[in-house]
Amino acid sequence: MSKEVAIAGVGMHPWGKWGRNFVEYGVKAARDALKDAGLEWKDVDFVVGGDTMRNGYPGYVAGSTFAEALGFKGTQIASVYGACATGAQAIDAARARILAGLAEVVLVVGADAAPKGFFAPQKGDRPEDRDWQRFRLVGMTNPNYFGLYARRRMALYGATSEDFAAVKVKNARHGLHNPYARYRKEVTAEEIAASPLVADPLRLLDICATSDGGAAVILTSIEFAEKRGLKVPRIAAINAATPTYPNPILDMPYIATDSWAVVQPDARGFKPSIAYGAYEEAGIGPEDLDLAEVYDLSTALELDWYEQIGLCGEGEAEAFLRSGATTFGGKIPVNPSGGLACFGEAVPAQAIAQVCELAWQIRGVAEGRQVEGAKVGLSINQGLFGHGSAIIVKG
Amino acid sequence: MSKEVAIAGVGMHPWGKWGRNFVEYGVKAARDALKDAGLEWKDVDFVVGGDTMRNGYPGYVAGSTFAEALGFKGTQIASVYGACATGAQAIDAARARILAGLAEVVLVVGADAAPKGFFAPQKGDRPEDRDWQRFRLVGMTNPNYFGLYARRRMALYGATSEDFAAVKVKNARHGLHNPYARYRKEVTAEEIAASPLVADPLRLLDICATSDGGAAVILTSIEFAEKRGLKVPRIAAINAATPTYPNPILDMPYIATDSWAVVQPDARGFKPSIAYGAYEEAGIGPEDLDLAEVYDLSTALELDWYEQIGLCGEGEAEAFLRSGATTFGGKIPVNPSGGLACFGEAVPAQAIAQVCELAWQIRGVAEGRQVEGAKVGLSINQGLFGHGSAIIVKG
Amino acid sequence: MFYFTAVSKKVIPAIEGFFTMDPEAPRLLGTQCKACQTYFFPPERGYCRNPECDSEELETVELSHEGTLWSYSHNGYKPPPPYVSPTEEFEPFAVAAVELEREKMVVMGMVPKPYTHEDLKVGQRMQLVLDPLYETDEERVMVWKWRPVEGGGSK
Amino acid sequence: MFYFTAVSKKVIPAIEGFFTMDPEAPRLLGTQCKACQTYFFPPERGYCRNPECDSEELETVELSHEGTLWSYSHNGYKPPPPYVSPTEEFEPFAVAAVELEREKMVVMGMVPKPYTHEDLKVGQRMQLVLDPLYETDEERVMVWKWRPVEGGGSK
Ligand SMILES: [Zn+2]
Ligand SMILES: [Zn+2]
Repeated sequence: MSKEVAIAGVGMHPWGKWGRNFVEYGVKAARDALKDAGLEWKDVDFVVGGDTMRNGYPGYVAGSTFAEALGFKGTQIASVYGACATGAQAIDAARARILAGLAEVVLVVGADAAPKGFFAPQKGDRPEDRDWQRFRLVGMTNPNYFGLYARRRMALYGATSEDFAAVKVKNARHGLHNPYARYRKEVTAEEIAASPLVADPLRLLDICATSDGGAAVILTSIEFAEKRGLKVPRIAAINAATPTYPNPILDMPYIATDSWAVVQPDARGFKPSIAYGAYEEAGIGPEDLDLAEVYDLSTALELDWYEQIGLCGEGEAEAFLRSGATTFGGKIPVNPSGGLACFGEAVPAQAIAQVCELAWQIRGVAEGRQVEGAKVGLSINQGLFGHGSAIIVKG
Repeated sequence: MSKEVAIAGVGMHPWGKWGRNFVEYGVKAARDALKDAGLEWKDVDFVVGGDTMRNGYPGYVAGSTFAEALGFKGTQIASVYGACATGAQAIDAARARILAGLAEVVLVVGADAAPKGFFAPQKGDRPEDRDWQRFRLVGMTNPNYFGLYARRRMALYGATSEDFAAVKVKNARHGLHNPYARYRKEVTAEEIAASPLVADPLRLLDICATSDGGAAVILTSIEFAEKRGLKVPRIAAINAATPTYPNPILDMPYIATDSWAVVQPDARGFKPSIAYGAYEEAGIGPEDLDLAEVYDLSTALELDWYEQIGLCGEGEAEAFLRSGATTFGGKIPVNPSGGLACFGEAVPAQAIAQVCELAWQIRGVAEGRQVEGAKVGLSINQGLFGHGSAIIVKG
Repeated sequence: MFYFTAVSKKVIPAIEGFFTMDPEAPRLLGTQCKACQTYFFPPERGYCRNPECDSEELETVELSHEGTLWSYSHNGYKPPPPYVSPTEEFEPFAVAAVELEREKMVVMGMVPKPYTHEDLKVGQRMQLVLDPLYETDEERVMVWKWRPVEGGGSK
Repeated sequence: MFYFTAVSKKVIPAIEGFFTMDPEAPRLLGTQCKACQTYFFPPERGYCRNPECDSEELETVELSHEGTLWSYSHNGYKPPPPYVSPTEEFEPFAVAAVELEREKMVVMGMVPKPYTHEDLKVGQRMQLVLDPLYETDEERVMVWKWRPVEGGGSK
């Protein structure tokens, strides 16, 4: 049995700081995706919503909320959450129901209206919640974790702030013509160096903002797509797995790693395992990719991903970037959409937006940012609290 | 292709007010379910967590939280939420992945540590959130909705407070010997009548409490169960559908119904459609049931369910109850577990706990509360914000 | 019924756009889809929720100010926030679900004092009034409520 | 280093059971699984998180009070609550991730004043100290921090 499903349509609401209800963004994205697929709301037999945790109860039950806004019609629904991996879990739930023969046409939607500034934990005194512990006891914001990884790269591989800035310069250029991107403006290394130091060694322009935005995909069975004559990309793999104990890397939101005194850590490590789990499912390797959308929560993190998804060897990311390999015309353009650098993060929408970009690229319609001959793409990210998220899309 | 999956094992943490972390309850339930199935944690290849929304970030990502507590091992995970339908959505996600051939052994866990008193909405000023609107503008608590339905029953069918009390008396008796129930004590009609009026016409003892608790099930493919020689109940249907527009019933948390001035409402109505959707999938009818676990958030609501799941005609529930049909030895015992009357509600665990009870009953091991010859059972509930939840289990 | 007597407090609605502030003849504000004509309350502003209709043109309309009591209940205990009690010591209050004939929908509202749940009966006529939800030192915060039609109630 | 000089304030830990309050030689408190011997910090009390082990017997143990700087960062802006700033005007502070040799784990902590991120270098030796997290009128709330080993740092 084929484990593939068809991406019949994709849609987005532009990222920005619009100050409206997240539901509007999701509905716009959903309607665009339906239109893109040539399908109607009445054709949908399963809705999966990616939850947002900062928009009250409607955000907790996003599947129902979006279904209601589009018009309740007795559809099966699900609402899922996995931090930054929310979109991958949502797409995975959709795929499973299609492959199980329980649904033919599935709508997956994620949208967020984000607050200004740092993501903060739920209010209240909860000493047992690691998200409480890290803020209260160590003052660890998300950018602090990105700072740790960046300093580690500098110490181990001699990376410099100029290397990090070069990622931003590249991504800003990539996103210049993306109609869904929030920031569409070139950025210079000097501007980055002049921006305030937020989390040493990272500056404001090294770190992604929080945005409002929405994204949706319509997935169908391969048979349904063929019957309709849709020539569309397919999802070849999804990996939404946890780490393996012990995890020797200090991931968000922990204040300590597991101990590897007794149990040997997995040789691969968590972040590489996210990509390689997907490669194994799709039966391909990193050398087969034409493009990748990776989570550049910080500039330095994009460099980590190059190595973790196997585009280059350990410690080689800076040289790989400088060679032009990861921009248009290079060996494998990374974040042709402009990435989080141009979008800012809208948590439950982001991993879905990555898949939208892969679909547009593979269909050859990514105007102003098209990767020539794109046939196979990977989207990847990691969510806090042990969430892997990788999706492989094939033409 | 069969759409059934096997319930290889079930487990619970007793309901109560234990004041501990919800994770403990979930882990205990999960380990009991694994033991019940004769399987080990390493056999599990997918974990679905039912989220709890009042226990900080770990509650938002329950799948990851439970997987971590049991020991991260690179398992695929999902975390789902659908109010009182959370358990049904979680079991549905598990079933889909098994039927898709993407998993063989799935652990589904839900657990909650509940606050005292009324469920309250998330803090903050959110005039667009219906959950905010109902509390701020109308002061509508959950029991108010139950009160509306109860008064309606009284007006339409002549139901009395004594009828409502008789449900509690029955369920209290049912749960007397259930080791997982929080309340194991007979309750008299006099005690109910003497308890304070909370939401006219309902008194404190008509309304279910909020509890701590945890429940888990291990689902496997039918092939896997047969290969292991497991003679276990099967899930024959799951319905987690939304209402159909327009919904003319004032469901939680809305402050107004849809309008049926222009569009004709579905003839069946939402709550009956939850059960009938499941009947259709399983190819059975209410007459085939040997028992049912229904959500008795209030005593009067249990009477509504009798009619809504087709056990008796409209307006006949009071007589049906009085005839003894819904207790042991009757035509179809309802809530042999003791129901929410004896458990109190632990939201993400409750629909899973219903399935645990069906499995024990069908295996014939429900000591002190066994329904003779139980072969087919239905569990049902409705979650706020448009969540249906029905599961049919067959021997 | 509540009248605006000599007060220096600012009188404001508890929520914007849900009702008019005419003290004598307040009206609920719903929306009506220009394409399919269906009604919404609370006023839906983004998109029509009729699944057969994808219109986004919704017009504000006044809803019927009388209807039939579909059902009712009361709060014997103080609801949690964002409910705000108008009195220091909580006083139980009734809530009413009223069916509007023209719009064919049921709309909830509190029931103003001195009416209690004991004054209500399913099927009776109810009318819309404006009444304080709570007051602060500077403001009187108003909301719609449902009270028995004069002569139709028991008080 | 912070010393308890003459203060009338009550000195309390920022969280119970994570560290000892000995001002001279504070220790982090972890747990160790009696079955498989693995360590946990924060102290896991419910169940061993080694997937090969289902023990629930976890013993409190003191962790190493010295280690090697795995990496570090700093906060140029005030973190959101539940972080509490010790000063009215926020002052940037460094955070350190320190690898413990015996337990083979990395543990985070703030870096006490006067050290800043500019004093830190990956690979250097760090030691555990007790330092105020913040103070109220009645209490001095203490937490563990990591500071460069004397002679090994630049201050
Ligand atoms: Zn319309
Ligand atoms: Zn162990």
